[in-house]
Amino acid sequence: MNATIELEATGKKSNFEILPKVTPAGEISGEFLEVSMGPHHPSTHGVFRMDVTLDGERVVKLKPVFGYLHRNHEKIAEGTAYLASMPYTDRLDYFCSMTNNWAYALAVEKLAGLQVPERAEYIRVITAELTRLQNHACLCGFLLQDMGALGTPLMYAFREREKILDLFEALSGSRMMCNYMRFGGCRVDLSPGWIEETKRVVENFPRFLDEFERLLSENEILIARTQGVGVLPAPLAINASITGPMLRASGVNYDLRKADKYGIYERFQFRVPLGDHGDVYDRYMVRVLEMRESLKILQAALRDIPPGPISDPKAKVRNFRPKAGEAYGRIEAPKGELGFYLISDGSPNPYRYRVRPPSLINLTILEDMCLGHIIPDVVVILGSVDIVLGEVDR
Amino acid sequence: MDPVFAFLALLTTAGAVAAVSLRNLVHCALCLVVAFAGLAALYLQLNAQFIGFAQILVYVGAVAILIVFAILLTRGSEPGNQPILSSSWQAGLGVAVLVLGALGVAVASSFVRYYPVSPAPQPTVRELGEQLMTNYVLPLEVIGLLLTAAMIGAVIIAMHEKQGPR
Amino acid sequence: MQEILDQLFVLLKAWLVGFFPLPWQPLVSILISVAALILVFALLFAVATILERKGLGRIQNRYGPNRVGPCGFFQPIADGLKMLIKEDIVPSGADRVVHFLAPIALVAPVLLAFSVLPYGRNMAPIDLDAGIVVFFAVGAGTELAVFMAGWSSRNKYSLLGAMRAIAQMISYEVPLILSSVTVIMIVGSLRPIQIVEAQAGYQGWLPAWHVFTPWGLAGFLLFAIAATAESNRSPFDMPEGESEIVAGYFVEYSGFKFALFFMGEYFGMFAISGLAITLFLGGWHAPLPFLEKSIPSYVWFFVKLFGFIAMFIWLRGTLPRLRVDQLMNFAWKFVLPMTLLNILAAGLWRFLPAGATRWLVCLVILLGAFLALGRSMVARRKWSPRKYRFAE
Amino acid sequence: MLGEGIIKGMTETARNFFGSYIDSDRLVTVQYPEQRLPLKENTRNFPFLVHDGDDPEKGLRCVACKICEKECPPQCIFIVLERDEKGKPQKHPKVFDLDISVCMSCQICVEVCPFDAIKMDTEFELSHDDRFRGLLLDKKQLAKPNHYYHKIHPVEAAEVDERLAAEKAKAEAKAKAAAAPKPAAGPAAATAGKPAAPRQPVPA
Amino acid sequence: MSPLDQVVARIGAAIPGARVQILPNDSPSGQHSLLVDHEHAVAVAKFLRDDPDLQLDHLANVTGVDWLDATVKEKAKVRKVINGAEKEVEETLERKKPGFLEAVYHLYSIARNHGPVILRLRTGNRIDQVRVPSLTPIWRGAEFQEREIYDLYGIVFDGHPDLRRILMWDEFQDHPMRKDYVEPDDYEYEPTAHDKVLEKAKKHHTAADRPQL
Repeated sequence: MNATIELEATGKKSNFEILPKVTPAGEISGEFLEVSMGPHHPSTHGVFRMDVTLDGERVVKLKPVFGYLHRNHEKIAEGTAYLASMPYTDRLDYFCSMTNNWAYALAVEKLAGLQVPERAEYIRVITAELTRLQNHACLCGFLLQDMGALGTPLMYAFREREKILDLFEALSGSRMMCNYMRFGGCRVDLSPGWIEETKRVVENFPRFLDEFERLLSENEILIARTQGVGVLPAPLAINASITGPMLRASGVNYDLRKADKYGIYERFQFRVPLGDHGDVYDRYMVRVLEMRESLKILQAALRDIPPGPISDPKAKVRNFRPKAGEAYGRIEAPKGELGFYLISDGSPNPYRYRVRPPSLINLTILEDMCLGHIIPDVVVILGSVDIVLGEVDR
Repeated sequence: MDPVFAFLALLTTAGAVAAVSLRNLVHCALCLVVAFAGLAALYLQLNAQFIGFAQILVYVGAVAILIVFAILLTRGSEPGNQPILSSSWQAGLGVAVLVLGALGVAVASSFVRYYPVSPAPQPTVRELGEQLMTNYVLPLEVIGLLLTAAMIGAVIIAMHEKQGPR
Repeated sequence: MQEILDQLFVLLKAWLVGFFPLPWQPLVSILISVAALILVFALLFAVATILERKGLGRIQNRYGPNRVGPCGFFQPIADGLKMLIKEDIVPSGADRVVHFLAPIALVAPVLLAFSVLPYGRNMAPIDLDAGIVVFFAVGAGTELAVFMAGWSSRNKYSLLGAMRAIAQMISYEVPLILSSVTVIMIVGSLRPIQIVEAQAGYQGWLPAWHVFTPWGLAGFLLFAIAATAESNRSPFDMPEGESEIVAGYFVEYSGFKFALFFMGEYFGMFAISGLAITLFLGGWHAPLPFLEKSIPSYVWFFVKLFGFIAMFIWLRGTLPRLRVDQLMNFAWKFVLPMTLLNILAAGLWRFLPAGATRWLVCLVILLGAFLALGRSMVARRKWSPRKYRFAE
Repeated sequence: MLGEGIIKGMTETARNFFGSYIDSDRLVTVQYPEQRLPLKENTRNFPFLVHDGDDPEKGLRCVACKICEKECPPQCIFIVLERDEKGKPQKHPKVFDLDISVCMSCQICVEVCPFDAIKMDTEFELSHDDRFRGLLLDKKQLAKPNHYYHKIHPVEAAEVDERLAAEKAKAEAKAKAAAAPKPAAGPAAATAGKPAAPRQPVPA
Repeated sequence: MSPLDQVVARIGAAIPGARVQILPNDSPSGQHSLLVDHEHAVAVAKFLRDDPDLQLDHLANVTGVDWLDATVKEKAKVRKVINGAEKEVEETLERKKPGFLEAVYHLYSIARNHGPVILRLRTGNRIDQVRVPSLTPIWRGAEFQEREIYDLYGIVFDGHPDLRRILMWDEFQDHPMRKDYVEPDDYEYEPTAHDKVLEKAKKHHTAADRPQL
């Protein structure tokens, strides 16, 4: 009935010229019901709207509408100094402020040619992987919440997240808005005992993962709700710039930690889980498995972290003026490729500051995944994309 | 006349009248439900428990819902613009009066009137069941077959319609 | 003494009725029963809400409400007060009359359903010959109320929710009735009291409840599944479907009307649990012979009822929601065939001689059907846990 | 078999239900107004001004240099320099307002302050019935003594005191050595970027 | 991956007439970019995506940049007649450099794991010649990002399937990310510590709806 649906079902076409994503209403008979899901809807993860056209309860058209939280983060950043944007990056994806900090710091370091001391690199890896743990745990919880599991998995995830946030608070002073990393290092050194505390949390985390998996991974209802739902074929995923666990659930081996080897990731032994079907279940399971791999990285990093300085002595806090030029730096944030593109004209403020928001770009194919499914599936598919509106709208 | 009976009869009739005279189709359906419920209450008043509750189960629980679904699925719930009474309502009324008169005459002249009223039976569910399974087993099965055939027909119609345009 | 304790409420009622002149006595007797029912179940509703919230809290490793009164047990009072003083909002496009009548039409039939259940020895408010039919008949009435609520709100979500709810209730009414037919077949009566009495006595330690027979166990489980769906409880709560269609058919209700819906749902849950207890779990009979006399019969009924409530809470705390079409598939392709086969098994049980053979025959039929149907449901869609590959 | 996963999940929730009564690792809720968690050393909320001695007016370390006002990302600080009758700057803020409804607790003012004059507070119960005036803190409300700073951030405050003392001694020594009439111009700006200098590295 | 000048040469060989120019980048990142002309942009993009050696299948980032009209000061030696004698004099010339809008595409390859190759498309000016070809037909991932550039910078992408505003509301007039964008000053009145905002806001509010201080 629709080119996109056929494509979704077969997934064979690899060449994606412009697809007629919306069938002209004349092709499908019957009366449509137009429902505006959101901006105030329990499962749109914030103020996000989907204008859904339904044939019965089947989706024939879906337009994501967002921008309700738009505050023109990029404009604000272009009007202030480089460092002053750092706390604003916390507010992009407010679940993962540590990785946001890192991505911005990485881009500025590329722009200004700063070196990061080894200890700071280790701290960055540890905080980023902790962020990944809590983000994936909560995402799985939210996904199941959208499926109607009444918050039980979410509460378990939050219980574990609290422990990680406590670590962040001990480290940076704030639980969510960490504002921890600086160009060429980190802001403060680890407080005494932090490593031991983190080791304890990391040791106990598999207990939570086992519990979570026993609770739901084999659950017939979960399997029925997620397997074969929202299939995203690999060629489309690549072509639509999908990144992160979503891309890997479609079977594409592309993890920036392996591909770019930024930071010190090549020192760690870890594997990248890949899905074969690209449906919601794969996206869920890839995240669960990624958490297990992150634990391996954490264990190694906590074991090997060397003493030393935590900041590049060349880096200045005030009057930081990189040479004119531009740089694009990206990291593997929990939600996908988080990139910062900076153009410097030699002044203390960036001339151009751009965030590449993985949440927004991963929404590109929301309609393609939802067509032909019904409303409950739409909710689940949206949940599996893993969006945070702070980042989508910026 | 028994006041309870009077009340129930009034309720049933009022429901029935409202069902044909209201503008909003869904309201009509709901009034029809009132009429069904009144009928069930009349059965109960006659001590026919099983029939009364079966009336509720089947008519209120199933038929009314069916009607409501039919209304919702076939047309909008907005009230139509055409007048409630058709242009030839006088003729219709005349026919109705004639039929009523004929029936009245027929009943009045029938032999039923001359038989003594037999004592009201007190049917238990068991007796009803036994009657259905012995004396009336053939009609029961025939009705069952008829309903099955109707259902299959309905399914076929629905399926055909769905295949058509796609 | 135990006898008196057991019949305490019966005697109390007789004593109260005795104050009135003879022609008034039937009416007074009914009124007392009605008052007692409403009082008891309203109280039970309050207790169930707080238990549910605390139980769910504990399942989710939280405390649950613990601020109002000792351990938070006065929370329902606070909730009730809040509901009462909240603004009652009727959407501007709504059909005001129907919108107003819908919650009443929901609660009234459920209260009627309470009247036919036997709560203890000699403690059935009305002893009707067709009691079970009454129960299902009034249960069918609630569907209409749901439709009224969903349609009159003039909201797309509530209309979707009402359609879902009605489709679900009708679909699961069939297996609900068919799974209770087995008991009616074996007992040979539609009278709830007679059904409970048929489950009196013990075989050794094992009470003669229907649930302890193969067909009874299967019937009980199927009945429980259908009952969960009938009362819109998780995992079959898609009419409410909070994450999908916001709150389903009562999305536009607030204040006390919302409380009535809430109450109606809980009452429905109690009523259907009561019926399950009557049909399969021996009604007010004690689980062990020596407890039969020492603890009053109505206590047993309510203990079982609380067991049911706990089960509902537990399920709600664990399971995600099914999808609408999967729910229908499950009803028509799994539960319905199972109930039909269960009727066959019950018939065989009735006519085969007592002993190991009829156990074996019934078990083989039911287990075989369960495995075959379950596998066919899963296998057709290739649902299974998966293995994942890793890139180094 | 159908239902296996569901039963597994049910046992898991049952385990959590009972576990929440015995396992303190499961029931992690803190009953807030009665129970409080000890605040972490690094905890930060909104800034305050440190003053030495007992007089919050005279002892203020702030010299109204307006660096924090300039660097503050959401621009929530408002400083007016005090001048005497002749209009000569007094190295003292006349007005120091901080709008905590705008402040985002980023700590950048602390990092850029060369005088260790502004630090992060840990007080978080700041709710107020006036959302405009009540959340605009002035100099009086912001000034807090050094021993309060020691109480909330003991390690950091000790370091700061040590550094300040060292600088003071150095400045005095320099002044003495030079014996020049011109005193050393303020504490050295060398410490600018490191309000919380690296602590002892933790043994890995 | 082969160096950028070789890439340019291969593009030139594969697509005759394509004008591709390397724009150097002085920063330590060393990410130089390619300026592509409008007529061949889609063909060049398709070549970059499909060429077996390049396979730039991952469009990481699309963004806009606003370059204002600028005056570039250049020192040049000019022959002039001064006091009757022709002399060579060094003189600063002010040259007007017209502003333009720019769309920047960052390309990476998942298959071959290299990158980035940066493409730039420039508009003629900032006012009326603001059209560039859309690369959404080549990379679906550009869809939302090009919409965002259209929304925030006002570049019109020819061939984009669904070019609407994305972050701002549909009735919004200006393009807020442009450098010369003037913020509206009709903020909701709220007392802050900042006089500038306060003064601006006061103009738009009568005393009646101002909260009493």
